[in-house]
Amino acid sequence: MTTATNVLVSKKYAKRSNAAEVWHRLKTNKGAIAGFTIICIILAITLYSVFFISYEEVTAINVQNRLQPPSWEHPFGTDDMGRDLFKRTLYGSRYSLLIGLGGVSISLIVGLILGSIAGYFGGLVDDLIMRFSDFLASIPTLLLGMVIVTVLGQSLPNLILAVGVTAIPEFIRITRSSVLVVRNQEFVEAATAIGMSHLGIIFTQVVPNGLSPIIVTVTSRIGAAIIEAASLSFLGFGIPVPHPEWGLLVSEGRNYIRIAPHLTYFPGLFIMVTVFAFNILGDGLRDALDPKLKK
Amino acid sequence: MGSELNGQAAKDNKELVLEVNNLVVHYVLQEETVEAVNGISFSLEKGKTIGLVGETGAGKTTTALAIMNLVPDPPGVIKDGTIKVCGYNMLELSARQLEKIRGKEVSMIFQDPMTSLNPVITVGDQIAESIMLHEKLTYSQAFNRAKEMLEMVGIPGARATEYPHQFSGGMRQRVGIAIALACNPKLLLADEPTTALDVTIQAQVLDMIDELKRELGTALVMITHDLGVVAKICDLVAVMYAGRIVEYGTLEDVFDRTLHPYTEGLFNSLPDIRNRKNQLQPIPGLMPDPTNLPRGCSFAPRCRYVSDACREAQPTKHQVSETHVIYCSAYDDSNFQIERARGRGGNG
Amino acid sequence: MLRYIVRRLLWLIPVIILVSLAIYILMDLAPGTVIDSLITEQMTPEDIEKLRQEYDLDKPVIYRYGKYMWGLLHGDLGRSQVTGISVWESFMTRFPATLKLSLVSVVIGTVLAIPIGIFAARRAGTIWDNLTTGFTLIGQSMPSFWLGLLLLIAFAYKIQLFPAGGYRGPSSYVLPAVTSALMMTALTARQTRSSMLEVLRADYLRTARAKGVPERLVIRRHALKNAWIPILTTIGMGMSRFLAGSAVIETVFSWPGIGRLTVEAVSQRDVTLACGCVILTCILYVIVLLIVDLLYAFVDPRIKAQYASGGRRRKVTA
Amino acid sequence: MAEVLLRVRNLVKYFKTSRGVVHAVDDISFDIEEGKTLGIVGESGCGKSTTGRCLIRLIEPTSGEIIYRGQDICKLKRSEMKNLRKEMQIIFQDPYASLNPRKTLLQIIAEPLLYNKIISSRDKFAIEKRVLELMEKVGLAERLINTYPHELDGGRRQRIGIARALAMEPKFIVCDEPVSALDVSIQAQILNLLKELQRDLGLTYVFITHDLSVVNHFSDDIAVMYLGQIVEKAPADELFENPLHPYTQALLSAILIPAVGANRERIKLRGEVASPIDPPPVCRFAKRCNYYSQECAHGVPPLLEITPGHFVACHQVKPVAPSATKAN
Repeated sequence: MTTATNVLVSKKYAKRSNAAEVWHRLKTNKGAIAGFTIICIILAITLYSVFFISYEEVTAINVQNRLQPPSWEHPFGTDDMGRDLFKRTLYGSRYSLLIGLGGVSISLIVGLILGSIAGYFGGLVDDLIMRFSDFLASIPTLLLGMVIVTVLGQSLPNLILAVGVTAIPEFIRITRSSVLVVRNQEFVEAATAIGMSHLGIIFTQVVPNGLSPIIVTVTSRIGAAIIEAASLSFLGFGIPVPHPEWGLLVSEGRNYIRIAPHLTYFPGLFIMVTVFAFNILGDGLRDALDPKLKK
Repeated sequence: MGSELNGQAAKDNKELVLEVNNLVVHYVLQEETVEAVNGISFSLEKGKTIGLVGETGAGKTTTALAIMNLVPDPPGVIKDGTIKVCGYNMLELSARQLEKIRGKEVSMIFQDPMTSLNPVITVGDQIAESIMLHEKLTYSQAFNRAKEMLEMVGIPGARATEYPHQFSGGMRQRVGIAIALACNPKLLLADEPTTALDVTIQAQVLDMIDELKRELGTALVMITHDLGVVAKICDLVAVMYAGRIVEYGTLEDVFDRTLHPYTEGLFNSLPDIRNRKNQLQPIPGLMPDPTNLPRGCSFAPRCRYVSDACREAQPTKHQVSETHVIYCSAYDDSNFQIERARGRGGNG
Repeated sequence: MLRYIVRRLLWLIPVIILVSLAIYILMDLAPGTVIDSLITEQMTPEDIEKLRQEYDLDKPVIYRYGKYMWGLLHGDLGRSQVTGISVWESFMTRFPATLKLSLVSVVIGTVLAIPIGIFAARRAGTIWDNLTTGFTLIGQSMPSFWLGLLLLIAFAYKIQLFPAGGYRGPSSYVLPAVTSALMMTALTARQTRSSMLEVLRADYLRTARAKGVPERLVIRRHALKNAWIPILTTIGMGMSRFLAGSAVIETVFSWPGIGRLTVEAVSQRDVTLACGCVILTCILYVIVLLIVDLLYAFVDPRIKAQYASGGRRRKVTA
Repeated sequence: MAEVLLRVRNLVKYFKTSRGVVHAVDDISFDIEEGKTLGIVGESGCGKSTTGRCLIRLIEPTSGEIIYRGQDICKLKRSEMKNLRKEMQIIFQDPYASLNPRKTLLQIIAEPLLYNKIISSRDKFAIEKRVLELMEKVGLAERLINTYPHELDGGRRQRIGIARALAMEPKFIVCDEPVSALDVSIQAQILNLLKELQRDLGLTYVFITHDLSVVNHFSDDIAVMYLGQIVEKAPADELFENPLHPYTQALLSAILIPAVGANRERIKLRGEVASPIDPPPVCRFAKRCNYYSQECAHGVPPLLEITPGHFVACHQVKPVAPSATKAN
């Protein structure tokens, strides 16, 4: 064996890595597969709408066509301005995805930084950060969102910001507690014993091991962010009309709920299915990442 | 229903409190089956103590849970065997009948005193609960009995209204003992009751179990990996390896007339406090994978006296004396001796 | 214990100061002012200037905020800049509607959710478990306004069983209560399931069974008592989420509650009313969370001991 | 006589908590000679693990001196300490918690080499060669090189921990209960391995444990700790043959000997270990001591050399004759 030094011994015994193991378990989780598939379909719809549906097409008014029920020509019917609801709904998927991903990115980045600082260093820094987080958490989320949008003006970036800010305390808390759990493990002490610095420990020991609960929170939080943004839009604190954001579409449909209920059905259904997909994927991820299930 | 149970009990031998016959317990998981207990038999008379000795994965705890018929199902499956506690066939009783026997005829002390008590119920209530269930007393009567039980295990009765988190580990284990002994059971199963405790506390708790057992005439199954504990309180010893009993006999049989190579290996692994220069002779290798046990003797891969026959077939049973039984094919050769026996100078 | 409550209530003071500061100044800086909606075509620039002076708009923000805080210090939340009615009075006339609705839905939600959660946990991995998990996941994925509208279409328009909105008589409670109770049920049932699953693995249940405790009591007395903490957390969270999100359901069902009041105040740039509403809602929110924390002490003696020793609130991860 | 490798003087570690100051380690002093093993025994909460961690500055001591080869490591800067860490290592108790679950055996053992730039991370072959060498030394099969800790049993994990500690060729190793989580037969394997390594590499150990028969077997000198203080310290033979402190006597009498009829009458102690929070300035063992007298309420007894090499901290060390064990 020792003669053939041109081949790494570790190659000879190569096997599935940790990430591959999680992927393997994820693949066998029906819920996660379903969620993942739906998300892919929604992504495909979004890409299609970006290339093939123009903004003019979904905002142009055509009064003769107003409030038609679903038909072959207009699968979801038309709205009060005679615009095709099917195209408007497809076009709207980009907002929800952008808000979901963008909002969570904001809360994730801020929460990850503040939470890991609080958890790793403890003491006064921890106290200060947690007081800030407590303060932010004592303001009801929707109210905070409303105020942020009102102050900064109604637009997509501001809506993303509003949704992102409201979830920051949750991410601070989750990051902090998972960092705390990892920090007190003996293998972190072992890293100190070989002379590793704080930064080295954070990046090679703490972060990789504390990531699971954060990944799970990210996934399910995307769903919550989409709902929150839709609710803000529904209340009139979202993206201004005539952008076909889903919450806004439901809100518009509400005015014709007696004569044209289809205006309410479809955009709401899209919100639900999208959120459901992220939630079910989050559930699957939690099972796949659960170390208790490891042998 | 009570009379029906009594009738069944009366028919059986009164002396034997516990009879385990050819017990087989497996844990059937999705991808594999853990063969935890593979056909063990032993019995225990009233007032006696048997030590089930073995290392992690020997199947000791599973055996105890099977005696209570508490093996978690799924994944646990009792594949074969009979278990009689005070004449009751534990594996055939209905759930309601079992509830009447558990805590009354047979009870159990668990290993970890930190997790085995309910954190949100006062210790007095936890003791009183089993008294109320089995003795048909009112709550206040039962609670007074609970206080007496606490006094008996050396805790002031006034602390009955406190919660487990207010007690230290040793005290909690005493509470666990009080719960187990509350209804004066005929059989007590103790699953490593002192492993989680400090040396001096361990000695206190063992002394107490020993005293109470004598006082109440309870038969005791002491599950442990510590041969010192066995030497202190057991009358009989069953050495377990990979779900089987490999050597069985009185304390003197197993400790002073050791015959099985595994038992010998255990003794050789222990530092001798009376001779600190003594070199340890560990058993080489590891416990076999319980999902993939070898065809022949499970100890064969680690045994220094192994022969081809050991690898092929299950070990044969040798009844050495009235009380002493070993399962080892090496003794098919009547001249065979392990080193420990040679050391004793006992020429065969 | 009392010290703990007092400390938690004192925490409200910095929250109120910071919240009012943030909201008052931010809303003030936002484009548009309250008088925009009062200005008519006929008004001369002098009239407008007079109006501005009346509302102190000619002075710096800090002046207005100081004046507001001065009032707040004396327990005066000021008057609505639009209607002129005192903020406290506007809030309190609307508050009972919200309170009643949230209590009804919390009660319905809890009563339904806990048995469902236990049912699913005890049959973990079976088809029943999957079905309930599916139901709760869908419940969590539905925007409440959409669910409300669907119920409206079905039960108020298609079959006219319940009124489409308003706040008159018991039948008007049904649809809004069902909507929020469904959300609450989904959330709580899921939490109950996972905390029961956690508890069902516990060693002390084995001890209880070894004592001969009947299975039904093992669940009710030994398991559920320990599962309460996370369940309570969720109920508290549901309650506060309801307060926070009440605006949505109140809008759908034209329910005259505090949520809608706040929305109206914010859209009309009624800084005083909006600020007052947000502060009062925050206080409610903090009180709900405090009540939940106090309930913990009831079900768990360990937490009680922690409060008594002046320890910080245990962080319970939901 | 061998040279003193590590000299500890008046080591103190206090932890502040909401309920008061925990006196985890309270003014202890001892020397360790090169190539020898000092055993530290005591029950849970006596501060033995904290002491072990202070020795290599995993925990910053509150005060005191830890002099390693003539320099006080408590005064070293971070960068200087980093160099010294190559010489001072630790083996942990829990073979499950002390290995990063997301790294393979290769990565775990290579980590100290790469981090301290002993081998360049680009030289894959050199790394692997060194890792395989270490694996062989501690008895791990080559085929395990890519396994994760959770795939292995406790004994093998403990071997990984030892290999990691050995990677930088240390001179001094703190063994914090390295065998207490292991089965008897595996425990003996690991103890023999540690002894072999000591012989081959000339290592100096601090061996922390609660198991008296293990410490007796393994150590040259033994220090007995009670509530943050050393109550008795002596060569192993001397301590076991002639224990002088009442606590040591009680501890030794509680050992269960695995032989028929070998278990003597146990010295019974009253009550349980007191709280280490703000203890009063008297003998910490006084409340449980069978030889308690007025004298014991006056100050903490100093650790005095009674006979050459045998240190005891007890106000009444003279009245306690060895025969007292039987008299009880």
